[in-house]
Amino acid sequence: MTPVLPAGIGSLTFSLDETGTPFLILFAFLWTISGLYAFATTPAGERARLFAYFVPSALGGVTVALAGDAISFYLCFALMAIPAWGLITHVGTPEARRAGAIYLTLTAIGEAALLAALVIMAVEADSLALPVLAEAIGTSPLRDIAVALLLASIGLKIGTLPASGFLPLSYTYTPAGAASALAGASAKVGALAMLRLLPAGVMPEEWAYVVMALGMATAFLAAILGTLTTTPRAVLGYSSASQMGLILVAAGVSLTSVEAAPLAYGAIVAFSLHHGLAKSALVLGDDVVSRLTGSARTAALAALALPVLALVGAPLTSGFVAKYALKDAVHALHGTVPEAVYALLPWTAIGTAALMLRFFALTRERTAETRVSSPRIPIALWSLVLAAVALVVWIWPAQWNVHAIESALSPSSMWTALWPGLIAIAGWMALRYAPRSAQRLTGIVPPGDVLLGLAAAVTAADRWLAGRSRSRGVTARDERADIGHSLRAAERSAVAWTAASTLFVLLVLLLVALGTR
Amino acid sequence: MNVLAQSPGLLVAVPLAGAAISFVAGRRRAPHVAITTALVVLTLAVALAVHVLDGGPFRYQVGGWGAPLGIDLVADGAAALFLVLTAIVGLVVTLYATAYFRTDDETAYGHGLFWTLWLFMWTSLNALFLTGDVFNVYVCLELVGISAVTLVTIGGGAEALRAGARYLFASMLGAMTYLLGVALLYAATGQLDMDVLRTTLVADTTAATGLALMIAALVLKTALVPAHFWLPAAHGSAPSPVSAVLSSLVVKGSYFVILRLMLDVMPAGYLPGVDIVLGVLGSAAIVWGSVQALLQTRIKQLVAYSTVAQIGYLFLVFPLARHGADVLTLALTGVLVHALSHGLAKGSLFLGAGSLMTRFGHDRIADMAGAARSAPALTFGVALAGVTMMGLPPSGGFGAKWLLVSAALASGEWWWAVVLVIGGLLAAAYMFRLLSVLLVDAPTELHASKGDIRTEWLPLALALGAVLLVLAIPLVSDLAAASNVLIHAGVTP
Amino acid sequence: MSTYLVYTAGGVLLYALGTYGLLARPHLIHKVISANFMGSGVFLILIGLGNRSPESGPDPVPQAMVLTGIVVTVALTALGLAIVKRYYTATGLDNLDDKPSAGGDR
Amino acid sequence: MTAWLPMLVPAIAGIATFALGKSRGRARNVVNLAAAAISIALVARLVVHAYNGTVISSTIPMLPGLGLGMSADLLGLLFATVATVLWGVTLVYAIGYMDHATDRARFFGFFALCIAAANGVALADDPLSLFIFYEILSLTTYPLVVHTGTPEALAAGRKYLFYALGGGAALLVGVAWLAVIAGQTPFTPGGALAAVSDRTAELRVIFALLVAGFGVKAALMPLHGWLPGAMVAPAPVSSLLHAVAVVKAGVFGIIRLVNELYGPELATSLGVATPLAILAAVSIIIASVIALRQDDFKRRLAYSTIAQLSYITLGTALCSPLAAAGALAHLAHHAVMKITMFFTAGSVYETLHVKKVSQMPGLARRMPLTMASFAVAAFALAGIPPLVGFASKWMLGVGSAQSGSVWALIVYVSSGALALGYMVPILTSALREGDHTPARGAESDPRMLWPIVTVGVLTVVLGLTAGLPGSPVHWAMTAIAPSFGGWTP
Repeated sequence: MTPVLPAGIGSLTFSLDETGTPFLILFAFLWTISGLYAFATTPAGERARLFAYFVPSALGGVTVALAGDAISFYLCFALMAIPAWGLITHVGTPEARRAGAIYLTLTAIGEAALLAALVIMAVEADSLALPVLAEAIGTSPLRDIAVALLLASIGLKIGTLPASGFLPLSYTYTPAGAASALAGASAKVGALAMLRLLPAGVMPEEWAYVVMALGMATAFLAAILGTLTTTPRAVLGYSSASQMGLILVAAGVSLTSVEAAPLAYGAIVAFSLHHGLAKSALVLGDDVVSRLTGSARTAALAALALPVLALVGAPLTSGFVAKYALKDAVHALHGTVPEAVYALLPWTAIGTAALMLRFFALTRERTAETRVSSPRIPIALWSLVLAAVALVVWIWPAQWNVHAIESALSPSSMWTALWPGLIAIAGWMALRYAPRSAQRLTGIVPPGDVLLGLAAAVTAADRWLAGRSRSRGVTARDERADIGHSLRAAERSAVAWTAASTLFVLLVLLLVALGTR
Repeated sequence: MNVLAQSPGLLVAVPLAGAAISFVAGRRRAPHVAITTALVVLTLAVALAVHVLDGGPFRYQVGGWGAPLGIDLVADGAAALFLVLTAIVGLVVTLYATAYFRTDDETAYGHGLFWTLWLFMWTSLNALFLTGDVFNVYVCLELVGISAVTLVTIGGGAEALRAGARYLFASMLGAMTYLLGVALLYAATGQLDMDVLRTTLVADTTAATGLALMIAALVLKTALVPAHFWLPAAHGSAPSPVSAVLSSLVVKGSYFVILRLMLDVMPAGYLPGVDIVLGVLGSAAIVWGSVQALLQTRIKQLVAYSTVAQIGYLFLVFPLARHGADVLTLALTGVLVHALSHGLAKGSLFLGAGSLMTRFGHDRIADMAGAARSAPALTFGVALAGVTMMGLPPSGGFGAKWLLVSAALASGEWWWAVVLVIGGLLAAAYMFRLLSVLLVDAPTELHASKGDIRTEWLPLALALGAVLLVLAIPLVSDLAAASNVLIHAGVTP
Repeated sequence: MSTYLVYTAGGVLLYALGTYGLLARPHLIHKVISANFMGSGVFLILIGLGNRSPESGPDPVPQAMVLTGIVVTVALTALGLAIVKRYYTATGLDNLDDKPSAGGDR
Repeated sequence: MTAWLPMLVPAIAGIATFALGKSRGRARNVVNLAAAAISIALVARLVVHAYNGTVISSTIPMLPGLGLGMSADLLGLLFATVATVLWGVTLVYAIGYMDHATDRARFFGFFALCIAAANGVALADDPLSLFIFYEILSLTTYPLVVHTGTPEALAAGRKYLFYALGGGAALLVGVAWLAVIAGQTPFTPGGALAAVSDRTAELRVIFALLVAGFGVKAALMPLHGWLPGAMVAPAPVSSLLHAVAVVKAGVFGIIRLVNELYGPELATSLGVATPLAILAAVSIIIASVIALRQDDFKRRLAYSTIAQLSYITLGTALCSPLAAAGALAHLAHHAVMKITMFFTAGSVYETLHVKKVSQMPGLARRMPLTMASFAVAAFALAGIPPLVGFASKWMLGVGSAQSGSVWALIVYVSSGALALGYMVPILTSALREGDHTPARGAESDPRMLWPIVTVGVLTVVLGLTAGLPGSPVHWAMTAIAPSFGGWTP
């Protein structure tokens, strides 16, 4: 049999390689912590239901880093993404259901695109092994369509425009523990897919430029949408989308240049680790804060500053290192677009900073909820994540951060890291004294933005269609009755004696006339 | 072998004798006479078929006189098929009638005459299938007509009398038209014997007019649209065994004469365009009859209109016959199979309809729900008959449809195939309109006690015959090859 | 020859008359008798045929046909009258069109 | 004679069931189960022969110049195996399901006759024989569709007949036409019409007629209208007939038509394959979208069936070896998946009277094994590896890409996405807390439960063993290979 055929269980290969290792560690850590957190904070009666979805999702989410061939990669990808629907709809409110429906739709489309891409790549490579796939597609006539499908799939996973509402929708209604896993780990599978599947340095420059431009646009626009949205969780979702936009910029770099690809890959890994941990810490932190009162609450709010600073990219945080790596990668490209992107990159930090300010403000405003369970275990788990955020930058592979850490201490980079934050704070202050109409702008974006409108349009179209087909059925029945009536009348007059026998005489004459022609 | 050679004469003489004996035997013994007669006739018909299969067509001179003053009988494969069909349906109807016309039912007017009239009609039908002379056709047709009209009115209701009167006048109109045709034909040719006519017929206006009149008259007797006006009322209001015989056999008698005149007696293209007209009218009959059947609310009216439709198929052979020996063979075999399968199935349907009406005490289709529960064999019989009506495999109807469709396609005139297909679908529509009611679950066991094993199983037996006919198609094919039509067309050496 | 034509013309006339009566007259007895007209028309033609070629003597076949035809027609007429009578007894109608019966004035 | 037995044994069982009548239920069950066991053994024997290269066949004369023929080749045996094995499973289920129903003799009698007809379709050696059994299948199914006798069932039955007989009519003309121009044409891998391949115009029309005929049962849009309505039949009927025998007879006809009557080469050169593929692709997408809208459980499954059947049609119409093999494998795979789902639908209805997806909350807790089996089948249907549905979908996808029809690949994966869209809500609805929760773990009648679990397990096992010799995947490739002369998988 040809190697591209699935041989059932025999075709699934799992192995740990250099690319997979950091992701495996990240995923395993986040899914474990999030799972424990969810277990601790979910009422006993609901646990079974939540974990019916959480366990398969976690299983897929962790093993995806080990997947060594197209089919197992697809399996893990799907295993993680599909059950997550149950996590999103867990609370069962109409908003959550709608969010779940949109999530499932987009996930399904993403899965489909991924599968199509994998099939094409497998056919072209005549193999199922992941490294072979990415290499073979580069020289194939179907390269463009395969890469487009891959980018579509990845783009949906990481909330690229116009699906920027995807991530906020997935976090907003999800229970905190599960949301932490989704925020920290789920979207990073998209990053892993970039490393595993996108061919390096074979695409025309235009492709890279479009991808980079899309990434930058997402980074900025998601930040704007995020500052205008309503809940802390939604803000975090848009922040993720914004950050993932930056990862997409790196992916764009890797597509076109063989030289810059290693740098871009480094940036992608760095961003994944940094953002995964920080975002998970923020989601959990938000939940912990809502469980506390008094001084404990203040302390927790203060501790939240750590992941916030990391996301903004403050020196000596993981965010700083990740951004540094990204800049390096973009810098390796030459041309108008890369240079423009390079120039704009620091400005994205303003958006991040604004988002974080908004998040902080919303979290602080949240009223404490009375929970039965003691917050001791959640706090402990959260602390573990915080620790990871603080330490990660010191323990990850040296070649990525030596540079960054050295340069972090220079005044110029200090300044580079600080000015966007300052601008954001200044803007925030300015807004406090802005006219009420401007202030009211905050809160106008529901989590999900255009996706909600799209969903509403689909529902309306569906109703309209259903109504139309119903009314059609009624008229058809009437017409049938009329036809039957007139046919019966026609036969009645055809068999009346005089008419019928005259008809017969006419038939006689016809036959005679024909016969004697 | 000698006895076999006598079978044509016996096929007329035996039922005639039976009719006479049943008349004098009295009401109680008449059924036994009829059953015995039916068994003998069936044996004779089979014997004749075997004889034809062995030695090909043969002539039989009644009383040894010979034509033109004597009466000659002609036995060929096609005639043998119709005779066997008549004998099978006749036997089953006779058995059914013993249950239907109860001897203890003293109130029923004319029931005592049924046996005599029926055997007399059988005699005339057998004679009609065997006669080789166009004037004797007239006599036989009228004898069939007189007994048929009388049988229709035997129940004595106003509706039956009215239908009988219409039937009678239609019959008279046809008879006179036919007789005029014979007169003109004789005036032109001086011949009445079909075999002689076949070899001597030349282009001549008077002869052509005569033949056209004869065909038209036979069309009326066969109830081809638009001359079907008398059929639904007559077949619908007659007692069910009578309806069965009328629908499955009597119309085939006049049709068989058309078949012989058109395809055997007249040389190709003798009445130009008439074959097409017959095909078109056949198509119209298929569509119109089926549509009307679909609109009927009473069961026997539905079955009667189904006959109007099914007759149409028989006429498709004429336009197809112009396309060479291969197509003719397919088409002729097709219509013969169709005549057989329709005869069996329609017999089954009318008998079944009669049983249903007895059980329910009325003939409204809409109120016949629950039949499947209380009379499963009966319903199954109706369903099987329906299958063959629709031409679905595996059934005789399917074989007929297949052969005719093949003939149409092989001739290049594919539109006849379209008509056949539409006819099958319409048949499905009206049959399932009936079946879907019978299959409905309704708590009606009211009249179950009126069920007699004969009235339940005999329709099923006929329907089974119609279905199993598909296995006998090779045999029918052989008999068709032994028909004068194909022999004279040079198909069979 | 001319005798033959006269017979034929008369026969056709009778036949046409009968056809009209059978088709158009509503009263049932009218119809029965009209049918007899038609029959007589045909018999007239057949009788004429018997003498078509006087030199070879009369042709017996048409005569046999006419005799047989008369027998058949008589039987049909008898049956027709019987049915019409029973129909009238059962329904009080003398036509097939559901018109009220004309009663005894015909 | 051996080739006739898989058809004859169920037929005899059916007639015996009628003969036994209403009251002798135990005897009826024994007869039917024994017949199923015997049929399975017979088919297995034929499979062994066919794998060793001996194709047993036999023909009896019927119409002038044409015979009724049966031939036990690998292609047909795959369908026969599916039908026969699942008949056995369904019998057990049906005995449980119909425990309190009326008219059981009629039900089981026609049920067996349907299987006989399906086996006839599977092993028919030529278009005429195939057509005959195809029509018998239409007829024997009707009483099952209207079994309940409700107005709704009768309306559905009417619709079913209208479509089935209409399709049959097209088929009749097509088959007759073919016989007129080519005589008896036994199915031959790679095509049986080489002698008349120059009559292109006629062959195109005949192809269209045959597709119209098979398309009805294959529920190819726009000929699918009967299928959702026919779901009013009792669940075992829906399960076996509308997931296995009837609809598969349609797609099987298309497989025979493309691969063994016209042959992929002729079908491509006549230009008839691509329109068929497009029709199938449109059906896949539209049916899947409609399935999303259905709240009625069985209707949702019905529309899913329509889409999945067109998978098979599309794969066949691509005229590429791997896609064709995938299509054939999917015929078996889909049967296993869909029967699990219909069993579930029947079980939850019979046990709890749940008909709609929106009434399902609590079911997962109430009937955990049933719903777990359903979940496995649902994910298999959506094409999640390593379940059974993925194997054939992957083959179909790879076949599409190999033949250069990336669009077909996109259709397949989109439909997979849509399948997720209509399957996952069922699962989450069942997993929600709801009305049925209190009676925890009260499963249905064991005669219904264990068949469900069996076929559920089968969806996993067949998926895991897809690479082994004798699996449907392997079998399908072996059976299809001769049609693409020289192709070795």
